[in-house]
Amino acid sequence: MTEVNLAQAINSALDRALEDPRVVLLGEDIGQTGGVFRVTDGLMEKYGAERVIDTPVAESGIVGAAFGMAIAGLLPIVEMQFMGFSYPAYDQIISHVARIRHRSRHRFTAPMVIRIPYGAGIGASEHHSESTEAIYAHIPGLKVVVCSTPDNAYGLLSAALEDPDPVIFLEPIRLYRAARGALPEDGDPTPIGSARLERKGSDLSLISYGAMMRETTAAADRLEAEGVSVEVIDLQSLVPIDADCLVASARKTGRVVVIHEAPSTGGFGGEVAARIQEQALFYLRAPVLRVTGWDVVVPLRQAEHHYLPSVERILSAAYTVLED
Amino acid sequence: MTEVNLAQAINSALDRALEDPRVVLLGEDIGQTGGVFRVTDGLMEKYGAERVIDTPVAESGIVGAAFGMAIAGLLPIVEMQFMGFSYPAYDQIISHVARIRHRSRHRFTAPMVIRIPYGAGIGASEHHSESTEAIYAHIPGLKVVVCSTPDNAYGLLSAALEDPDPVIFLEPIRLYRAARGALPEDGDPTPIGSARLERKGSDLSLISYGAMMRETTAAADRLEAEGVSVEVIDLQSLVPIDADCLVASARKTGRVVVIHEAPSTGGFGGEVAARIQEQALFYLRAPVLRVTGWDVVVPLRQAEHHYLPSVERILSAAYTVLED
Amino acid sequence: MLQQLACQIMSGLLQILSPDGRTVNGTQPQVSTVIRRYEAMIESRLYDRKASALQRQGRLATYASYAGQEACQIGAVAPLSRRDWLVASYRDAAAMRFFGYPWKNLLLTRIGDERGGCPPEGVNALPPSITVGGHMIHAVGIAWAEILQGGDAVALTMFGDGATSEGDFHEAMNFAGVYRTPTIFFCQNNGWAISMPRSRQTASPTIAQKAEAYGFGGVMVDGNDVLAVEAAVSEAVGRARSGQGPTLIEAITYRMNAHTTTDDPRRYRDNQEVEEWQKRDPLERVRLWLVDQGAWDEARQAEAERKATERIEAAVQEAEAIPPFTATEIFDAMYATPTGALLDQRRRAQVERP
Amino acid sequence: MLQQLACQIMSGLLQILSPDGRTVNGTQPQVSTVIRRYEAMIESRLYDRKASALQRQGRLATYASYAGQEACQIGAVAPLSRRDWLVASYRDAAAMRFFGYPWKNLLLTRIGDERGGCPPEGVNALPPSITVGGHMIHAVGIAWAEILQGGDAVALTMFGDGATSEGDFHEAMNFAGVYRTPTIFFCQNNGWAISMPRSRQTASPTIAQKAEAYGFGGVMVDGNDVLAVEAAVSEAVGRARSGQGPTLIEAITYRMNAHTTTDDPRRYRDNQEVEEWQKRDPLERVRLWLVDQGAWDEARQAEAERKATERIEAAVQEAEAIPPFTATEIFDAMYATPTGALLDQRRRAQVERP
Ligand SMILES: Cc1ncc(C[n+]2csc(CCOP(=O)(O)OP(=O)(O)O)c2C)c(N)n1
Ligand SMILES: Cc1ncc(C[n+]2csc(CCOP(=O)(O)OP(=O)(O)O)c2C)c(N)n1
Ligand SMILES: [Mg+2]
Ligand SMILES: [Mg+2]
Repeated sequence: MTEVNLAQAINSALDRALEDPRVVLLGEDIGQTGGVFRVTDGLMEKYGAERVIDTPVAESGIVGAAFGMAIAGLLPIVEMQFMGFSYPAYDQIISHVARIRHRSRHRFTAPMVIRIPYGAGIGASEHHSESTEAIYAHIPGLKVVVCSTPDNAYGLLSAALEDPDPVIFLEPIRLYRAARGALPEDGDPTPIGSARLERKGSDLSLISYGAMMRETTAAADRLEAEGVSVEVIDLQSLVPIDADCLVASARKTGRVVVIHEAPSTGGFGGEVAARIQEQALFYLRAPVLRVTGWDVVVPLRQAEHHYLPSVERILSAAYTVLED
Repeated sequence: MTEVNLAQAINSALDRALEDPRVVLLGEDIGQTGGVFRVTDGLMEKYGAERVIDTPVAESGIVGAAFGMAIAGLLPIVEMQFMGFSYPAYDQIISHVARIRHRSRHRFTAPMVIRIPYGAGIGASEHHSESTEAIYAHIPGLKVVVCSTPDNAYGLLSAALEDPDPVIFLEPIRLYRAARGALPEDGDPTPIGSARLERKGSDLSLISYGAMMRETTAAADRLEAEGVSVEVIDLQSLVPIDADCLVASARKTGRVVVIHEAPSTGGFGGEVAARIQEQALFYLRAPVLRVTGWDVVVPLRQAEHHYLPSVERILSAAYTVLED
Repeated sequence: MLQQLACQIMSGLLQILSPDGRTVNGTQPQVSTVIRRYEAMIESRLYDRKASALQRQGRLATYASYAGQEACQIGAVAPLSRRDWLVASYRDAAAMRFFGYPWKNLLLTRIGDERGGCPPEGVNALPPSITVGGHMIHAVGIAWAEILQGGDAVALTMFGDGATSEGDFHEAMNFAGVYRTPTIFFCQNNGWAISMPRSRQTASPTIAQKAEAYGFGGVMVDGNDVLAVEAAVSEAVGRARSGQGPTLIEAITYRMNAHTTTDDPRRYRDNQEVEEWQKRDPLERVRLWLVDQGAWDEARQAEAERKATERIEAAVQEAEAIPPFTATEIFDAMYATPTGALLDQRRRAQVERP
Repeated sequence: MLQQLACQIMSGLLQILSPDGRTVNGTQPQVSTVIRRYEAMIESRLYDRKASALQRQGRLATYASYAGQEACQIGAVAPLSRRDWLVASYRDAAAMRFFGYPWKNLLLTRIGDERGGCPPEGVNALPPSITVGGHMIHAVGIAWAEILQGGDAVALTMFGDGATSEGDFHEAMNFAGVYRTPTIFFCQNNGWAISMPRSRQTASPTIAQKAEAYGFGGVMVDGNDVLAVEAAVSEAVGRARSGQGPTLIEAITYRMNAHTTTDDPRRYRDNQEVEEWQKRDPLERVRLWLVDQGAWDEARQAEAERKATERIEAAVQEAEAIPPFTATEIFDAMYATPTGALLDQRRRAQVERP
């Protein structure tokens, strides 16, 4: 069992995917340089420039062209260089990728994967630290998954490729090198739509996804050391959401904190909190609290740490709900 | 006191706005034809083609050019022809319009109004019935308001124009002709950030905005006839939200239904429900329920009525929460 | 013929049949082919009238008339074979029909039923694009996939003069140029984008010349001349099929009616302009030529109209016979398998709206 | 001079100073002006080295070197006056500085402090654009506002060869053409967009010619020749100011270093190419010419470098002396007045992170 990091896990999944001749990769600088994060490193050499395609700087064009390819029977995997550069492609994604099945009543479909590196924490320039998963999770017709470990990165990407519908695949930049672990033994896909019970507990549920799983588990460790039994859930899949898992956990512990790095207002945490109170209100012994990025543009390097939810902020919310 | 419809109210507000020489209008077909909904009717004739500007079909260009104008001291009011055609401009809105104040620490600002006709109910073609306010409400730096009556349309648009920050101004297509009423007597702005208490009540709170205010008040009428005392809140402003008003109402009635026509998952109703349970959990006698459009693309004319929340669906949710 | 064509293209607008029904430059078209094109144009014109009438009766939602553009529509798709792809717009019903997309489906979309977007298997045409500009790149991706899969099919995309202002037009053209995809960009420059005249849509003298910015060729053709359109597209298809990459074709034509049934063109254009274009009717010149060849007369005209009307009426009946979706059917095509949330909502839709 | 200029533009690449420091076509530049340009280029080169060094020391986040492009940067803004506008990109620090945007601010942005984006009043330059392509249309809007407000200022926007592929480039160019805004589109074609060579970015032979698709003119200029760049921009500014509309300028240059400090160019380009361009260094040819004129020597060089270094060091000290934002200051510039939600969050930020 060799340990790999998150970027390598994704690289392995892409490598395996390319064994299927229908698979093509498209993106800015993914070929010759192997991507700005080296996630596609070596793939162009191995599979050729016709299948690992360096494109002009044109996100709408990349997604639109990939959509056409998918219509014509290929299985494109698109890389948006950063989430902040995915917005020019938003129209293609919402108006076409997400809808062609509906528009044609299953006659035409566009199974494809749109990989988007997201999130803050590396002191990057403006637009390089976005976490706008909410704008994708709100679009009917898409599935939206977020990886957090080499294992689920490999598993979710494999599942996304097998999925007959388009999948937005979010990759936490902050974990590309930092998250290390083994690949799934059997190379099996991780079912889209199922959350991962990171650990079981009975006093408190911490629900998160992506890069914030680090702070979340660190907070859980601290709480456990203080004798609190913490359940930690890694959503993995925002759409479809594993409502059963969330609701069961909330009913069991009665105390829930949701953690994500996107701004609070209109963030996906609102959806999680709303669902939990809908289905577990009378089990709740405290309000479902959200620990999130603030409602501001992610600050640049010097103040970025003020933005990202810290272990302390999670703990502070945990203590609040535990008090009630 | 003359009665006008919603489109006329907006037309009046624009007319008054244009008295300020800094104001320019930009959009597709807003000049010569007065807009596809005639909202800008007569304004080009009155103020000239240099100030009421028919543009090429290029939404990103329209918003980007207006942004430049705002930087240079003009006060642009942009019309997106339909919400479904605003997505090509999403990058300009999120990456530039919403952020220039932050990026420059107040040195440069882009006060402007982006008018977007939204919503279903007129049996239009695909992309003409969108209600994706959630993707705008999640962007720090924007304000997002939704009108529902001639009075608040005039008042909110006037306030949006006075606002030193960019405002997304949503206009329910379905009400352009259907909503009738008087203009505000004094022509005063309606403060952005304050909800409108449509009616007071003590048993149940119905919270909505925009076109769904019609079904919401109709449902309230029915409930009142059955002896239920219903509080009806028209949010008016999604960002900033009038949390005090919502929370006070929830604490008073303990039973809340939120209504909007956008799909449920990731919709703004999640934010409202999350906030209410955060601040009023122990007052709630039933879960905050959401009555929304389904998580599907708005169907075309033949099945559109299956999509939009009906009075019956609101009633059904109301009965559910009243039972608890 | 190709040689001759190229030379005419160089000298400006390609025309084969003049408005008074004479062939230009001594071309000798095949009568039987011209009859087939003409019959298709007749059927198209009648469908357009029918659809407009249905809309006035409230039986369609909105409708976008293509009257005046029939030569573009038939000429553009005539050179395509079944394995090729058509990626067209809301105003291209005649082209889509001629390519094999049934009237029934086109009607359904306009009636307001998503099943319109589901043509029979084997018809490689995407549902008509409602957004302006976004679909052109799809024809690039499809054509590109064709290269990668070793096929020789081409993709033709149809759009208007207004659509060339969208950023997506640029990105599509640029990708096609860089990857030399077998894509034909067919622009119907009908003079107007709703109320915006072509002259204010872009400052470039022609749309055709925009192709040069992407490293490939553009041609201008008389869009009211079905033979010229077909010739220009044929050549472009030939180039695309033989690996010579994309072509932009600008067909100069005119929208005779309102933009859609909700538009009032009197607000922005002179009736005189419309009358001028009346004289360049795309059907009339073909009829004149055929009559001149002794290949057409009033009886044949009546017969063609009768047959076309029958087909159209049958399609209307078929389309209108389809019962609208039930409250639960609207959930069935978002994903291959509905998500849990959708199943839940579908159940609620049944309960809450009995 | 203009006449002569135009004729060179027609014949291809505009050049005034050859790489070996000789003027072409008998132009006689003014020595004092050339010295000012050269001194600015020296300072720019030194800043670039300093910033790269600071980045290696971890004192800047990332940095985008413009070494090799100094002639573009200085030449592009030299013709602008204070009332004009500059809308530039992440690689244009030298241009911005020469236009009046302090080194301190440029450093702050790279250190990772939003206050970098707040230049002194009177400096009409937007903070450098980080997204590729989106900012060009801002220069169109600004210039348009100028017309509407009766002024005669122009707006110059700087971008790379890669940026021309974005849809926003197209929309900006099209708006500028249609409304004849006084906008100068200044493209630094430095051969690469990260790892993508210019030849695969677009299939058009030149970028300059793309202007024709929008109804205005484009010119190509030797981007390593500060005098040629300045001449081309001067002419474009003159045209813009006198109501003759926009111009696209393609300056052929080369990025000598990595794309940014996180990039490794060895992955995609030959060192030989870099060496070739070394011979066309934009500073060297100016120095040679000045020496030839008897207007420059080693002492003056040393003095210029010393002064520049002083200014740069002072800016570094100033920038680094600014304490980072506190946990609450990050809330203060989202709106003119913070919303209730922000006030609430600001309070929590104080409490939860003591
Ligand atoms: C992205 C987008 N923006 C705006 C619209 C609204 N709209 C529909 S048709 C049209 C004009 C298009 O003109 P043109 O491309 O010339 O085609 P024509 O209608 O003349 O056939 C506009 C602006 C749209 N459908 N999509
Ligand atoms: C919208 C957008 N897409 C992608 C990127 C990532 N990116 C940064 S620079 C760059 C290449 C730009 O090349 P070019 O325009 O030639 O400018 P240069 O860096 O060579 O100066 C890319 C793709 C971005 N910043 N913005
Ligand atoms: Mg048109
Ligand atoms: Mg470049």
